[in-house]
Amino acid sequence: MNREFLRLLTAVAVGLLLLVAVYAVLPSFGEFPQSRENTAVGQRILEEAPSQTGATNVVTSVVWGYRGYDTFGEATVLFTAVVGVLMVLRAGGRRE
Amino acid sequence: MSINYAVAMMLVGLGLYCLVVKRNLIKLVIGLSVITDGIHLLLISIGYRSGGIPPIVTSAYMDNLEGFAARAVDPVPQALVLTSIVISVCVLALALSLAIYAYRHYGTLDVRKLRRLRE
Amino acid sequence: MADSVVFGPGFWGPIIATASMLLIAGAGYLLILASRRISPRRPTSEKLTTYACGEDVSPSQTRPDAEFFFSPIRRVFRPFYRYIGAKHTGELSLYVWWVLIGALVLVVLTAHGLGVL
Amino acid sequence: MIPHAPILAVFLPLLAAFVLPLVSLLERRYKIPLAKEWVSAIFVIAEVMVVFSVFPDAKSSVVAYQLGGWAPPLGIVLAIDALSALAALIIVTVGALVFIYSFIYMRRESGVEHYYALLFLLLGGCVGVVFTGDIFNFYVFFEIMSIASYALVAFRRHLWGIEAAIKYLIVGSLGTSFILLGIVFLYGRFGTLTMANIMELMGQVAARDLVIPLTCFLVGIGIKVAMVPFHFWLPDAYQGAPSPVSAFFSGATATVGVYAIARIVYVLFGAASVGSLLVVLGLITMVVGALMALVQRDLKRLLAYSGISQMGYVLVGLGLGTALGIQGALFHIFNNAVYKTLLFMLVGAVIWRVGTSRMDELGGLWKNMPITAFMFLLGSLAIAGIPPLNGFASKWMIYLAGIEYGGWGYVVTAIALIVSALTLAYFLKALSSVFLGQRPSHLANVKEPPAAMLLPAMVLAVLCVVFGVLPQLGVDLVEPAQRAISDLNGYIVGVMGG
Repeated sequence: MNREFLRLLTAVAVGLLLLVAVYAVLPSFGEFPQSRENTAVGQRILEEAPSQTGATNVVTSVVWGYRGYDTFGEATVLFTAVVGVLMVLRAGGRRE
Repeated sequence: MSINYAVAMMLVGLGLYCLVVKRNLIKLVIGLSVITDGIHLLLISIGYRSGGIPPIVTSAYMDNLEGFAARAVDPVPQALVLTSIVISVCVLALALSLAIYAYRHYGTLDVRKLRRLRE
Repeated sequence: MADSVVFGPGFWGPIIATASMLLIAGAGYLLILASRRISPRRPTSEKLTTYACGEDVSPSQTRPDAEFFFSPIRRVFRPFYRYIGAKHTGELSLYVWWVLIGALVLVVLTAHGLGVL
Repeated sequence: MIPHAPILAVFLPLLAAFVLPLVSLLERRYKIPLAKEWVSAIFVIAEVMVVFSVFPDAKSSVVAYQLGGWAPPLGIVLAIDALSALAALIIVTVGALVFIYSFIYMRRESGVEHYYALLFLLLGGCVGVVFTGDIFNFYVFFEIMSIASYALVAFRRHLWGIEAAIKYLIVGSLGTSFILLGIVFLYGRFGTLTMANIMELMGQVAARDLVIPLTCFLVGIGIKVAMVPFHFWLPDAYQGAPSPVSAFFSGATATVGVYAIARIVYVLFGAASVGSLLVVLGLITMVVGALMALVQRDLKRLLAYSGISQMGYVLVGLGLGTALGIQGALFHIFNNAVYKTLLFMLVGAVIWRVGTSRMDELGGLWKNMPITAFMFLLGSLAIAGIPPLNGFASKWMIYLAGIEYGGWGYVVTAIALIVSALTLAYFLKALSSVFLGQRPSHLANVKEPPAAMLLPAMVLAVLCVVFGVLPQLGVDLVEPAQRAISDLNGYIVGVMGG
């Protein structure tokens, strides 16, 4: 019981620390585009994406355009997990 | 001051609590996914602009792209969260498939019994 | 402050050092060979068995026991093994807990390093 | 440089991973012998050539490759400076040798196509991490690397493999979550994800606001390099994984971890003042690793703890922060990759022939496996820092860096020397209990492993000697990387332009 309480306390401490940090470090909620007016990447993408990519959905143009490489990475992660799961659940053991 | 950030970090703290205190492997996996969900919520919240609209150019804004850019919320975190969700699902799938084997070998999902490797 | 270490100049450059080490090892080996050549060899069956204080020692006992050999080191570091070595129990939630404790410690150390505390 | 080499270096291993299951299908259908092995070999050789072709270009300037033609702050950019190139060089060299080794080692297993595919994904993930110039992309490739590692640890699916994989997965995912949190903090603060852009803006932020983000990164990466309060998963994972995988982990994945520390702490945050923290952690890591290694009964576990201990040297060298210290650390991570991979390959050879790595069940094998025994002796002496082998050269640089630092630096050097002696002690123990002494009767027929398995180990053994006798080669290799770490402005200009 005592040990569990200690662990609980540690988790709470880390959580509280993060809570304080979030309010101290990040700009407050609803303040996009942050302190850097017009130079934040999100704002620039909002301005340029409709004309540069021609997509009406800006998120799509980010996912498939500006950050397409991330999407490629994401597909690879999925592939990795599929191979991993197939490997773990494969039939048979050693061939010998 | 909004509670979005607070709730996000509470989710992270809850997940951490789950990881250190719970014994069941499935619960640990749930704890992990709660942590990532908290982080996703935080990420999405960062991109919010007061009174913002979704970053989709609807017909009302077709001719008013400046107005759109001045009102829409940040699209980048949304894209990042999409990617990150897939990643967390992948970890989840692998963890659960390992849990199946752990159950087969040890006959239990209690992580305190999983301690054959120690010297 | 030196910009970069330079191995090589002077008499004790790595190549000369290596060569002399090999040379001396070779000379030592030659000495052993020579002593074997010169010395009289009178093996008796008694000499070929392993014995200590006149009693035979069984072959299984002649194996070097590393555990025993290093016991002085373990005795010196006994507090370490009692308080830290014993924490390596293989229990998962303990691992995670240590991660969290490490995170808390790191916050303090990082803050100190960045000059905040 | 081969055209488009930066993206090719990431893409080739991933392509290989996509192709291999198909090849294995064809292999089974049309009964082509060794198709998987040949295809893997071709891809690995191509990968090595591509990465080696990047190296000369990246040595002098930053190679920036814009993906999809989107300029840096908007799109993703691959940024390869000398540090990335050095890390990639180590990774692909270790990777190629591990592949050659695996061709024989894994012959008896089922599901080898999964194994090769995952190893390729691991390789691709490692190269992706070291080449990227975008902080979120860093996370994505870090996850590819991590997920592939979790799966590979579980490859055998025996009791140990599964248990180790579960522990590694939970702790590792917690670590990557911390990294993601750090990235969220950075994005929220700076509104950009390109590392060079963040570096430009770093000066505008009070140090107070950087504490938590930097800590998040340090925890996440610390779990990967297994610095001390985060090291618990590592011995389990190395013991549970098949030997070639352990070899890859200790050579390549550890290198990625050190690269990440250098990149994030020194380059991205420009926080050289955190160095003293790294020195303290490094010293603790060094001592704990060595003392734990001393009491292990399993050979692979002993090697795993010694890997933790060696990582301590690297952290100390990096933390001292002088030119000499950083060069020593980078040289040491190179040497560590060489001899740790070598030792794991040799232990793998013993396991492959004998079937166990428990030290009390082994003994007297030097008559049966003289070449293996000799190379193991060479590797042990190298890791213990005995001249004229490579471990001595890099440790010597770290000792000198400590002395040059003055004050507390003397204490650092003294502790490093003591740990070096302990390293020699536990490797002598390993050596004596595996290769010397009485041979158990059931091991009388053990033979030397096949030549194709010893060949990659021999290459590494030769490297051990070459870089020991000619340490200037190593210094020349790492010097550009050390200059890249200290030249923040060059990195920013190289990526963002003008």
